[in-house]
Amino acid sequence: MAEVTKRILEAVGLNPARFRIDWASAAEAPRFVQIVTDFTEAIKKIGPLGEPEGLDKETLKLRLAAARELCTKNRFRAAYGNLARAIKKEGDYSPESIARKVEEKLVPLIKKELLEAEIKALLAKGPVSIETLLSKTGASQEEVTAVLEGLSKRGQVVREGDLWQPKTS
Amino acid sequence: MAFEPKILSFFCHWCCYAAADSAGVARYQYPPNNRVVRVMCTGRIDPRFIVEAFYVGADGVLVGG
Amino acid sequence: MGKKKSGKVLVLGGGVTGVQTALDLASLGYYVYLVDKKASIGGVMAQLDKTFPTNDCSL
Amino acid sequence: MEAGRSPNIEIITLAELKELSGKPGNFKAKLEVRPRYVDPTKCTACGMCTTYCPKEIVDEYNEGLDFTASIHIDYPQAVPTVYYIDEKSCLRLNHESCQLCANVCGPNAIEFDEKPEERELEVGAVVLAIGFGRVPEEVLERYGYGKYPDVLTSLEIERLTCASGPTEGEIVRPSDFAHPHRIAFLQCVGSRDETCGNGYCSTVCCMYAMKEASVVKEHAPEAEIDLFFMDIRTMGKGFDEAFNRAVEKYGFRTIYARVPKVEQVGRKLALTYVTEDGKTHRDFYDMVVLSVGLDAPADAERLADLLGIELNKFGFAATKTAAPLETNVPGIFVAGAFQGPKDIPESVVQAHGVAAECSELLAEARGQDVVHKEFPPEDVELEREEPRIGVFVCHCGVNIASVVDVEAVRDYAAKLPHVVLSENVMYSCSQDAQADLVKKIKEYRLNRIVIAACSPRTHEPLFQESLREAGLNPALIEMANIRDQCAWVHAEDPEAATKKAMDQVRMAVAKAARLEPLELQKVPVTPVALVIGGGAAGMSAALSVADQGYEVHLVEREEELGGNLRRVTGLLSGEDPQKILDDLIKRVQKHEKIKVHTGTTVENISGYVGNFTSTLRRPEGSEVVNHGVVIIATGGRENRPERFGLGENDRVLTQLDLEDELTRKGGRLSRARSIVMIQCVGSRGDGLNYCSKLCCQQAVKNALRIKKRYPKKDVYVLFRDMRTYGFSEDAYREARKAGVIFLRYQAEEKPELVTQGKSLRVKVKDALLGEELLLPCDLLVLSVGIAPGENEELSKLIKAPLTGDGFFLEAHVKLMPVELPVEGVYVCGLAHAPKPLDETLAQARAAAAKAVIPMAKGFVEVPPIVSRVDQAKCIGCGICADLCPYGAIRLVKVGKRKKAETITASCKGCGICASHCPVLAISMGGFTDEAILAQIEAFGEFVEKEAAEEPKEEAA
Repeated sequence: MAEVTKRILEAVGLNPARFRIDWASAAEAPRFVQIVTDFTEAIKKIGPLGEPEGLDKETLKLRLAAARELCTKNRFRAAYGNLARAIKKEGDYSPESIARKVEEKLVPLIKKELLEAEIKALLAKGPVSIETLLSKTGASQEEVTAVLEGLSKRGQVVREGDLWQPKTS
Repeated sequence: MAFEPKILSFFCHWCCYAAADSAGVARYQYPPNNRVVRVMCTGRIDPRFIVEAFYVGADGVLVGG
Repeated sequence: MGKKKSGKVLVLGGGVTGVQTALDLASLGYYVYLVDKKASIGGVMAQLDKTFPTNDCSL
Repeated sequence: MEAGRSPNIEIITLAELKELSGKPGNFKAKLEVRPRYVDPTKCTACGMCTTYCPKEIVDEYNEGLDFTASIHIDYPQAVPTVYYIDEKSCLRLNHESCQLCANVCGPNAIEFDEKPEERELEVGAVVLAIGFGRVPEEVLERYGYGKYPDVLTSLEIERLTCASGPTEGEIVRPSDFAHPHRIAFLQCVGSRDETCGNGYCSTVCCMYAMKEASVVKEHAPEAEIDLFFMDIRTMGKGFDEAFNRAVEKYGFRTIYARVPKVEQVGRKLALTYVTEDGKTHRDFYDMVVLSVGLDAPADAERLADLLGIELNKFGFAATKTAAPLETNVPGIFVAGAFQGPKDIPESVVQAHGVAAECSELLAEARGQDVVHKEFPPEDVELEREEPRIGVFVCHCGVNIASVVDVEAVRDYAAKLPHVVLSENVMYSCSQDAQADLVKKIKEYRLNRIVIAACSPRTHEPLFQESLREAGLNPALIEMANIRDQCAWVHAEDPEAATKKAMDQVRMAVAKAARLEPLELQKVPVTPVALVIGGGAAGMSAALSVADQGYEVHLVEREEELGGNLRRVTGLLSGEDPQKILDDLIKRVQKHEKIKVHTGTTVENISGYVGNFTSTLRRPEGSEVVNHGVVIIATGGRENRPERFGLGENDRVLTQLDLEDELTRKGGRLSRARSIVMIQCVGSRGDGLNYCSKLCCQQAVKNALRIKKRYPKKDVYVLFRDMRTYGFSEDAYREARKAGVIFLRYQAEEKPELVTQGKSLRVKVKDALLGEELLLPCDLLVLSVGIAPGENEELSKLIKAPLTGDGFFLEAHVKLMPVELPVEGVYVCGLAHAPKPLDETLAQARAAAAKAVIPMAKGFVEVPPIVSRVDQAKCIGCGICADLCPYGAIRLVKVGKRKKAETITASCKGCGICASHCPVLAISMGGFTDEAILAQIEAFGEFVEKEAAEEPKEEAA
């Protein structure tokens, strides 16, 4: 869960250190205090949400909205659940192997879905050129093109000249 | 004015939430920036909760098991 | 054959010990008379401000 | 005070036992009940009578520091919450005048004509829990009490530091109401003092003095506090640690000196005392607090005559080490301070233990005389309505209100969506507040409740019961923890704490609006106990459970029963420990309800309270047993640190080794002329962090045994603090009289072993002479303390935490001393903490009482926090079933498709299934996605609010 969440934050463009998971047992009040204090300090150093990451409010909101949607999608959830199941079955909980599996099975999906959602949101505001999409999303030409083609195959967007826009029925 | 981060914490009822209670009982002091959601276990935490927390503006999210 | 035993217990003293005894006995399936000389139960513990080291309220 | 709520506890106040006849199982008790002059069924505790009563009397509840009226109530949360008239002072009762109270009493509850009444009760057993008495004033007068107003007792300080006390928590000198700058605490007032007849140690004063000093310091940070000790006796579990922390945090000065008297010099109090280096000091203080000991209860002698029970020479109930809760009269038991001075956790242990004693005696009559509590049916219609939320913001006295602006939180909550009522409560957990909650629910038709107070971990069940009484489903409550996780931890920043409290309340309200009624699940309990550990603790616990009528599997790792007690050869009381042990073993072995498994280990424990399944492993094979509860009595082990050549030099022994020597004729002991004992070797910060509680008693016991056998031999005991608490102080005194030489050493100047040719010497710095002594030492005996046993594996097996020192952590150090945080698992003996035999035996019974409770009930109620699968949504992928750590989800065929289904009784509510369900088909009781998301959303407003307050951030 932690690994996946961190990768989602990365995909959004946020510093994954904004999310931390730690443990303290019921008997470990001092340790608990340490955890909370350290984490608060760490976030203070990182700074307000989005600011040090260079994300403007609008983009941030847009991408987080996309991430939110991603988290409820069956495709993502099934992949996530299956991964957790596989890890449990193999019994290999080493951080490296979990990270590797997440990288392999989930990250491409996360990236693609997020990009698609963001592009859709951008298009929803009116026709946009590929260049604008590239600069707004920070993704590569290939990635953006792949998403656009996918969307157009499913008949959700159309191209008019240099501009893309959602297909109105 | 110094930046006071807004942190959302998810604490496990049996572990961190209990530790947080004991910290209170012992009168330890810590920064007041976090707000707590109690869950029965960290297993309950769905990535969407974390994303949602950032969506509504959290500067940081702490999960305590 | 002796007489059947009573399922009731008399607890003298309504301080923390008496009260806890009464609660346990009630949970164990007995009826309890909790008797105190004073007008209310609680004993000295009710007079304590806080308990140490946990400083919980004593009631 | 839950006792007021149980239908099976009848509280009879203002009553005295006058006569007892009959035999165990069938006693007849006669009580005399004095009149209260107020009808409890009518009194609403409105307090009008007190306001009008013209007769002022000294308020005894406030230790005479305040006044109250002749008709009054001791404190607002008193149980029963009914006023009463003080017969001695009431004008009407004494002079036939007045009766203002009767005139103003709305419900006409005043009954001047009430007469004393006699009641006859039939009971099967009697428990004497009459507590302790007060040290006579003439003893206190020696310290200027009564003569100098600024000499106070410890109980008076309790009332002064209390926020609802006479000064509302302000520390002032009674003489001039000035704030005291220098305060002295004098220990051992009325304790360890044969001149007043109290030769024993009161056990609790060192710890409570430290508590009071800490509270005083919190109320008056500028105060300088000195504490005068004979010895610092903080031997309870975790006490040393707490004590040292307090000393460090508050900068207290601890002085080893007994202050003989107090004088008034001008406006100051002068203390003249001699420290251990022989120097005389004179210091001036603004206030002196007498740490008054616990005396035998006033009623003890009368009851002893009446019941024929024996008292010890100090007037406490006489008991044996082997049976600490039994008087000499069968069927009459004793618990608490009447059995000997003790603190709250020990009292609670004895309370549990004595309940087990009664339950053993009356096992056949269990359930026969009880009444069952009925709750009104749920108001389903009300529950279905739009949320009508009631918010109750608790002051918790000053615990919350001194930091958090609770009125502001209340007003803030009132404006939140769905909130129809928002109120403050002084103590929301008090009985009257609970009754008020029920009333308010009905009056305002509330169908969701938010309590902003302490932790749901400790208090939610209490509020849930009130909800049930009001006809609401117990799941319809949410607590905002504004005490443990707010007021207490942000005490230095009240503004931020208030903001946090508001946010937590808003989040709680948001969640409350999405709470749904949940059905309470009842799961049957297997009436069998598994006791792990066959030492004194485990065998006693097993016997108690079996005598209470339930089957026991007693598992011992070794081939033989007995544990550590096998190595103990004498007791201070003169009883023979081996006989005690033999009795236990014989009774265990022939008890038809106990199955003994020696040479056996517990390999696996699965399940939950009421339904555990364990694998018992023996070399020749394993056996699976089902049981409802677990008692952990795995003991501890002798700590054997490699100090002073222990293990290499055959003239160096531990106290347990010495116990063995003491049974031999000849040998090392008989040849030795000078025996040196060193206390705290490897303990109290030197290896083990804690005090093992029993070593001082053991050293004194063995020193006495040596002196008895060989009066000519020299015995030295080198100690840091002699912790011969309770009645063992007697033995300490006896040992000194017998010529045993006790020398205190400092933690930073430990004794050393010096070899001179063939002979051994112990080098130690003597405080009085200020120089180093070389003691001849033919035999060196080390008090090594008790290390935890192999608890870690078991702790993982049953998922119960250990303390930092490696012992099992109880659910609550004061009020739940034998329960573990895992339900259905209990602990006793050395597995819990080091302690002497009598305390172990009492605790074993205590664990047995607690363990029998679920079996006696026959079922446990499973909190409805379990998962539920929406089978319409479920796609049967089985991820949840594979991930569940408790095997609590299975796939079943519904029609042609596979669907997931929760096994409610196994579900612990962790929610891993819900968070990994691809189609969001699983919801968790009380923790639904909707509820958590609502909390997060409500958290978001905190962000927005802050942002609005800081336009700068908005711009960024």
